[in-house]
Amino acid sequence: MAIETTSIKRETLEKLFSNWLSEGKRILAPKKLGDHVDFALVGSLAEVSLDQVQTVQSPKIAVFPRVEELLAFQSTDGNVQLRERDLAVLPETVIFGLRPCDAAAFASLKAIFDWDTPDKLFSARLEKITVVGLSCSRADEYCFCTSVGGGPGAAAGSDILLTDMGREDFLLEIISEKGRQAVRSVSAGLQPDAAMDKESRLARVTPAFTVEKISSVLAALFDDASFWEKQSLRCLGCGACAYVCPTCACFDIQDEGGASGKRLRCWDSCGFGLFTLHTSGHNPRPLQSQRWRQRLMHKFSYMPERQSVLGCVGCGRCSRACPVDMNMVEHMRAVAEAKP
Amino acid sequence: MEDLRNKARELLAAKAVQVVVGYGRGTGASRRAVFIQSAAEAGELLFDNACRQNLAVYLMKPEVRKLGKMALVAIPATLRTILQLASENQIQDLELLALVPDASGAVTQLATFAAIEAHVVLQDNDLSAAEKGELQKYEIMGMEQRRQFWEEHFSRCLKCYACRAACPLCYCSRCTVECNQPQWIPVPAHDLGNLEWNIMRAMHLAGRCINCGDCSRACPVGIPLHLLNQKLISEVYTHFNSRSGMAAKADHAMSTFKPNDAEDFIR
Amino acid sequence: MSDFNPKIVAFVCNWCTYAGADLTGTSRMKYSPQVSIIRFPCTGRIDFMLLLKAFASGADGIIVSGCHPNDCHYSSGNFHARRRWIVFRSLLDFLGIDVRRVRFSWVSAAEGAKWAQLVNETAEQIRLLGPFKRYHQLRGLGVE
Amino acid sequence: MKTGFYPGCSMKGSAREYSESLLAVARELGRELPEVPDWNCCGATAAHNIDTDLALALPARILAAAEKDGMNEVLVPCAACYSRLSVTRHELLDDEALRNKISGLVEADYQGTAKVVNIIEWLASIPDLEAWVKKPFAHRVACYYGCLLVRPPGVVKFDRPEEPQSMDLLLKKMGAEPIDWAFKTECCGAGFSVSRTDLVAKLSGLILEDAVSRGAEAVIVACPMCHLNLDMRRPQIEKQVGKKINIPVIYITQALGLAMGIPARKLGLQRHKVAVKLSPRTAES
Amino acid sequence: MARIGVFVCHCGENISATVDVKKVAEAASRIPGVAHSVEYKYMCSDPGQQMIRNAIREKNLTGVVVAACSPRMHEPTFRRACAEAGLNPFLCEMANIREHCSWVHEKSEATTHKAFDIVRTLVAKVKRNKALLPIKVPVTKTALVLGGGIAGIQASLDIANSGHKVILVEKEPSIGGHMSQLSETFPTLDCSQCILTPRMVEVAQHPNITLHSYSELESMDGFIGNFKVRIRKKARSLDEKLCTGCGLCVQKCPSKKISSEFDAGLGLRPAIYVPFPQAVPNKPVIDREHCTYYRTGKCRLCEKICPTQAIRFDQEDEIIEADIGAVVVATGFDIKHGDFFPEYGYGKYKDVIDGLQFERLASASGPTLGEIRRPSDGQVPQTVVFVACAGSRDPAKGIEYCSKICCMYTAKHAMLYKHKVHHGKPFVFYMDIRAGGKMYEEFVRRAMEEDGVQYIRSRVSRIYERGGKLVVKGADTLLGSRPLEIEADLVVLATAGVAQAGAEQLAQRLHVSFDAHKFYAEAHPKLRPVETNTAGIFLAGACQAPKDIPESVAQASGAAAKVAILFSQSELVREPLIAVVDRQAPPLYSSCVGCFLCQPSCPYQAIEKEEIRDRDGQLIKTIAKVNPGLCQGCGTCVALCRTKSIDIQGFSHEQVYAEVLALLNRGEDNV
Repeated sequence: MAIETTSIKRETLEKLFSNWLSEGKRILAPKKLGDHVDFALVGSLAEVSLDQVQTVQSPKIAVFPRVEELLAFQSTDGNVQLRERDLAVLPETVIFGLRPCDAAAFASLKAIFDWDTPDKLFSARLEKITVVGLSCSRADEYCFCTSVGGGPGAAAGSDILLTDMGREDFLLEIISEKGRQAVRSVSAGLQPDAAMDKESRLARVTPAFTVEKISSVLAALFDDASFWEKQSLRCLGCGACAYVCPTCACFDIQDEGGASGKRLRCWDSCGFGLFTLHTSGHNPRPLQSQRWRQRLMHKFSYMPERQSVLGCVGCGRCSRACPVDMNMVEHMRAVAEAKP
Repeated sequence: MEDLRNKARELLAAKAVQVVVGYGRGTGASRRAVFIQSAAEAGELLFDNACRQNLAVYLMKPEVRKLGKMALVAIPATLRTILQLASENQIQDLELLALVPDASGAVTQLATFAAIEAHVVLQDNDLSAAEKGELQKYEIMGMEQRRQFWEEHFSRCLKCYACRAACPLCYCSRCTVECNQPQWIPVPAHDLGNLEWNIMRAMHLAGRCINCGDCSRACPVGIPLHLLNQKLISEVYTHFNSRSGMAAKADHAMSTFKPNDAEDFIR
Repeated sequence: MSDFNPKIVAFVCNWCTYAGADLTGTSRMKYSPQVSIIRFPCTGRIDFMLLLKAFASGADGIIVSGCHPNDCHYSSGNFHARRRWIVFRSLLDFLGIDVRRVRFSWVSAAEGAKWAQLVNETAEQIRLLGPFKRYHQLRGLGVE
Repeated sequence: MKTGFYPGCSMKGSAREYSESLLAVARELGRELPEVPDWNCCGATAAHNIDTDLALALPARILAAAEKDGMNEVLVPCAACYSRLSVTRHELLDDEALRNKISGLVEADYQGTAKVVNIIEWLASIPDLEAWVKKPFAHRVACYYGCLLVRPPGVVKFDRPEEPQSMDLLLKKMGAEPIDWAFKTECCGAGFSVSRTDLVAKLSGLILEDAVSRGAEAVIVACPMCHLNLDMRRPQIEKQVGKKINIPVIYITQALGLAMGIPARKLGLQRHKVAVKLSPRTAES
Repeated sequence: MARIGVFVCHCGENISATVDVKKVAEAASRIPGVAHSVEYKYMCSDPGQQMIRNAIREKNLTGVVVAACSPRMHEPTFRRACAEAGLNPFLCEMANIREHCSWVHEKSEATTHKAFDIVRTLVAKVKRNKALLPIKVPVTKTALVLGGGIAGIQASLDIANSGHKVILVEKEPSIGGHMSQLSETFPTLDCSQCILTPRMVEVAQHPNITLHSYSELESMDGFIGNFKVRIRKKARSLDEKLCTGCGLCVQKCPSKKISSEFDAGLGLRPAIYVPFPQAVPNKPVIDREHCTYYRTGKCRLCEKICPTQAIRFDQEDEIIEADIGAVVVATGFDIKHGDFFPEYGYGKYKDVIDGLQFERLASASGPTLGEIRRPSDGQVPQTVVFVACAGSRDPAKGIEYCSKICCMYTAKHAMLYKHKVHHGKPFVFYMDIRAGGKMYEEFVRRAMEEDGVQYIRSRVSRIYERGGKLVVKGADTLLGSRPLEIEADLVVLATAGVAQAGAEQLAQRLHVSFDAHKFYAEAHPKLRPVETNTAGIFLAGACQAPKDIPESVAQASGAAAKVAILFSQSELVREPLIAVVDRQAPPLYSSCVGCFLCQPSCPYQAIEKEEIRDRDGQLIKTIAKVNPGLCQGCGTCVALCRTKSIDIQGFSHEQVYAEVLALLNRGEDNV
């Protein structure tokens, strides 16, 4: 459908919030928690924090939570009964105020979860989210959406995109049918307003590299061990980058409980040595440099190749979260400049 | 700063060391670890108050160790880490140099554990008054308040193990969380798994932690992990009169005992 | 809370407290049946993680008991254990976990009566504190 | 560091010269010795024969007053008072219930912060005492500790109870030559001074005879009671042993005062029954 | 899949009176992995054991849980039964439902429930038990005996006579120890040397004993059955093979005024000397500190007159290495000199002496040829005061323990004095008389009643000289504490028996522990009095605590018997319930990171360093290794290890973890 551009007053947005809540939807939005801002369930627009560059964690928690139950089991006298998740009871969720980069990330996640056999739980969760994006008026030195095909006002991935125009006015772009449904209760309060200059409100994010260049170099760099060693010398091998990443989709499955219990899916990271450790003790990626390479290759080479989608949206969270300041932009530039 | 750069140049040119691990410019105003392998690169070195990472963590990284003999730009915590690692048989004497810049920019080179010990004795190795004050704030809270405080913090833990990776004393090649026969710590980052992981981390650092604070700084979700370590530092000092990282050969608080250790809680 | 039957796990050393509990039996002294014993060679063997496992698995209270100082069959295992418990206790307390749920004691092979008393006192204490729901519930929290 | 001074009754009466010499020495050393405010009797030998609580309450009141006045230690030159105050502090520090009870009796919150020190400890704490010595007290002396200064060891925790050395060391610093003798800590007869003078004469006689037989020229004491028995009871002693004994008995503060060049009159030496006549000797002799 | 057999015992009615055993057995049969579950009246009876054996064979059981009494009671019984049926005995566990359940609870649902909880817990454990084989350690059948006093001599002879080699190391030039210095021994008053010297000669001549006198242990490594020792043989400055012991050098040596150690300072000896005439070996040694040649570079008289040219001035210490299977420590004690009681004047007055000096005065071979003459002027003392407890039993000024031998030797001294000086007046000042021992009390009585020794119950407050007499002051506490003074000619102090000066250093070399007074610590005060906590090292004599001769000899024989037991087989067989360090395939080789924080926690020094090297000998990593010969299986290291790299067989991580979960019904075995 064509994008429908209107404007909305903050007070109408507040009304919309209470309408969503009364319709039984949860609202997940950036919220100030102590000295940082992260996604949390909110009860009103007042609770939402809109002025941060980014949240610590990504909104993937709505569709791919940190720990989720896949099924429950019960063993009685040797007979095992399984109880699958009731997908119908998964809550409808409005993710409000996420940045365009984050909105774009759902496509990457979907590409992986639905790659071969669609992941029923993931799909059901994805089905039940409505993505209300908010354009970026500020960016920081970690942001690089424009280098990976996105932008501070990009609509891809959002059902609705808001742009704060100041003075309690928001530009509201309805991008999908889901988006239209979401604002139907306040459609009377929406005013078509062509005079609003969205571009002027957007942050400037200068492209730092081109994906084409990266993709072409990466494949050839695979065997350049010294390149990767130098690049990753500082990396300590924690999972912070992967866990705050909106597109990282690796998980581990754990059964908990004895005779009765649950099968849980939880996040995992290719940065961990344990990730590829074989039972035999052999590890095909024994070095941190190989694991760092894997991370970049997966996002910028394997995913475009196999799923036709980049594994990176340029949110910069990995760099912000990194305890040793592994700055993704710098590393990508280094790739682009490498002479394999 | 020039002193430090010159020292690095000198050491690298003379092949006294193969790599100088120090601080350089990071994103924005931040500082990050740099690995200077030639005299020409020495200009990248920086030293100021923003240099806070305990670079001793790289002593235990095989890829860095592989580079050869290391000179480590050291802040007070780094020196104590070196001694603690030595006392845990992880590094040998004369295997590294420590370069200690002072406030004026002058650099002291410490080449032996004995020299580091002599330097460390002169540092203030106690918890600072501010740290003690902060600790006390929690100690005087009610038990239930403390529980809520930690439950809220731990509920955010992602189990990304950045705290472990950043800790120079978490060098085990197989961490307890990686043991699955039995599975001591639940893998998922649910509340139980998070609590058990954090208790275990604190216990395994009891009598060993040198209070660099890198765990807290590494935590992407801002859990004040240093409080747990500082609490045990204070307990170990109070009860056993022991401080970690003071000597290259030392009796470890948790693997020794005194016949008259407190036992008022044993009835 | 009258119908609350606490679950209490006792971690004891083989040489003193296990034998002491045997003596309680041979002396036919009665005590609360809510306590069950797990035998270890020495208190020095008892891993603090096991205490956490017990709580996570539904224990409401824990007893840790071994030889009196200087009586350790292995001469110093109990001393090492004592040190560990000093630190562990203060950590638990700092985390807001009620340390009254873990009772440490020295019970010798001759102290059958002390064992019975220890069990009864602990059971009573745990009964007063009620079920350790806060801890037992942790397993489910944080799972979506 | 604030050091208080508890004189007790004898320092104001029979042993005035002890007090005079102490204060003269302190003045010369530049040490202030303020008296414990509103002090009372230590209870002496009488109180603990009558009532154990009273025996503790009297010294506790003194110590509480000293504490309240901000004194970190109390100098108690009289060995008997020293004993009572030390015993009280020892017993009350060990027993919280008792401390509370006695605090209640004396209506003061006694904490036990002020340390009780005797004259030897106080003098020994003065750095470089030798430097103050102008006229070395170059005599052979018998250091007589008496019974209460070093006993009971568990309470006073000071010097060896049977073979003390601390006073000998101080006298050496003053230039004297302490003799090795066997009566350092023997009983002088003490409180029997009045009731059984005959016993005192016998016991003190043994002490003086041994000192004289080993060539001592003076007996050095740190206790008013000892001084009284050895000095004032000299006629009875001489009658008992059947011979004249001329050896003077001098307080340690007097000996120090002389060594520091303080005039004898300021030290109260004229008050002694046995004239203090010491043949001048050079330090070399 | 595990096939566990559960055997629930009624124990007559001991269990079944309060526990519904049928219900327990029935419930146990439903536990996953349980292949067989029955109950029976008496599992420990022959038919009961037969049931188990049959079930193992018929049902192919992989593990057995006997729910009955305490494992401390019948574990060996049932493990043997399992072994007889071909099941590894370590695959059998006992669920204690009697002492820990049926006997301590009333009959109730809860009691039955608890019994089942216990069974389920042990089933969970036994499923994770591993078949274990006893540990075999080779044994070198040579014993090292440290110290050649009576305890060391006795231990050496007993071990040698049981057919094993002994290396006896004595730090002095001669063996004999304190006993050789004694005059006569209580309570029989036989001459000490007369009974000792034949033993000394036997040691010298025994084909199984190698004696290294004037030697000390330099270092020791290894473990039970496999110690490696280095012995420093100090330079005697003569060739022992050439020396015939003629004694010419001793006679001619010009510097003769050296205080004799053997005579406790009461006699003199030359610079080249044999400590005493019956010394073994009877070869002199040059005291380099006092020898004129070593001091001034001139003399060498002994060298000139030696008929066999045996003197070697340039001789150096020699290090002897040996493989040893067991060690008997018999390094003895020392006596404290007068330090505790300055007021007694020991050291100030020549005639205040200690007990050992009196022994020399009373000894026929002593400096006075057995006549009691006081050191100051050689006069025969007319009055002698003996002071018992001169330092012992005095926590305020001396040591708190009782030195044990003083009451008896003081009585002996007083008696010997009286026998030699008939008109003399012996007084004994004592606290209490401790004369427990065969014929001991009678001996003391004899001293009091037949020999007229006057015993005064009094501490001595002071000893001082007056008019050539020693005034001993005290107060007779049996006579209303009346002060008393005795003018004595000689005072003998029974000073405290204390540990040897170098006891601590030797303990560190041997890795044995010691008590607060530096006496060596036995493994168990009651049941393992001759063993130390270090396997293969045994104690004999007064190095453990003050002892008299018969006790020292008895303990020495005890230690020798322990050594003989160890040497009775070529391999030492031990229960395999010990700690082991993880080993795995490359590239990790082991999860151990080699921090060695476990090392100081081991009471047995069983944790060693193991270097893992590649084929070229390059060091890959250094990890911990548990010496199976030393480990006793306490598991302290296991709980300490952060990487869980040490585990203990029989109480493994998996086993105890499963037990906790099963007990709380959270394991996979719940029903």
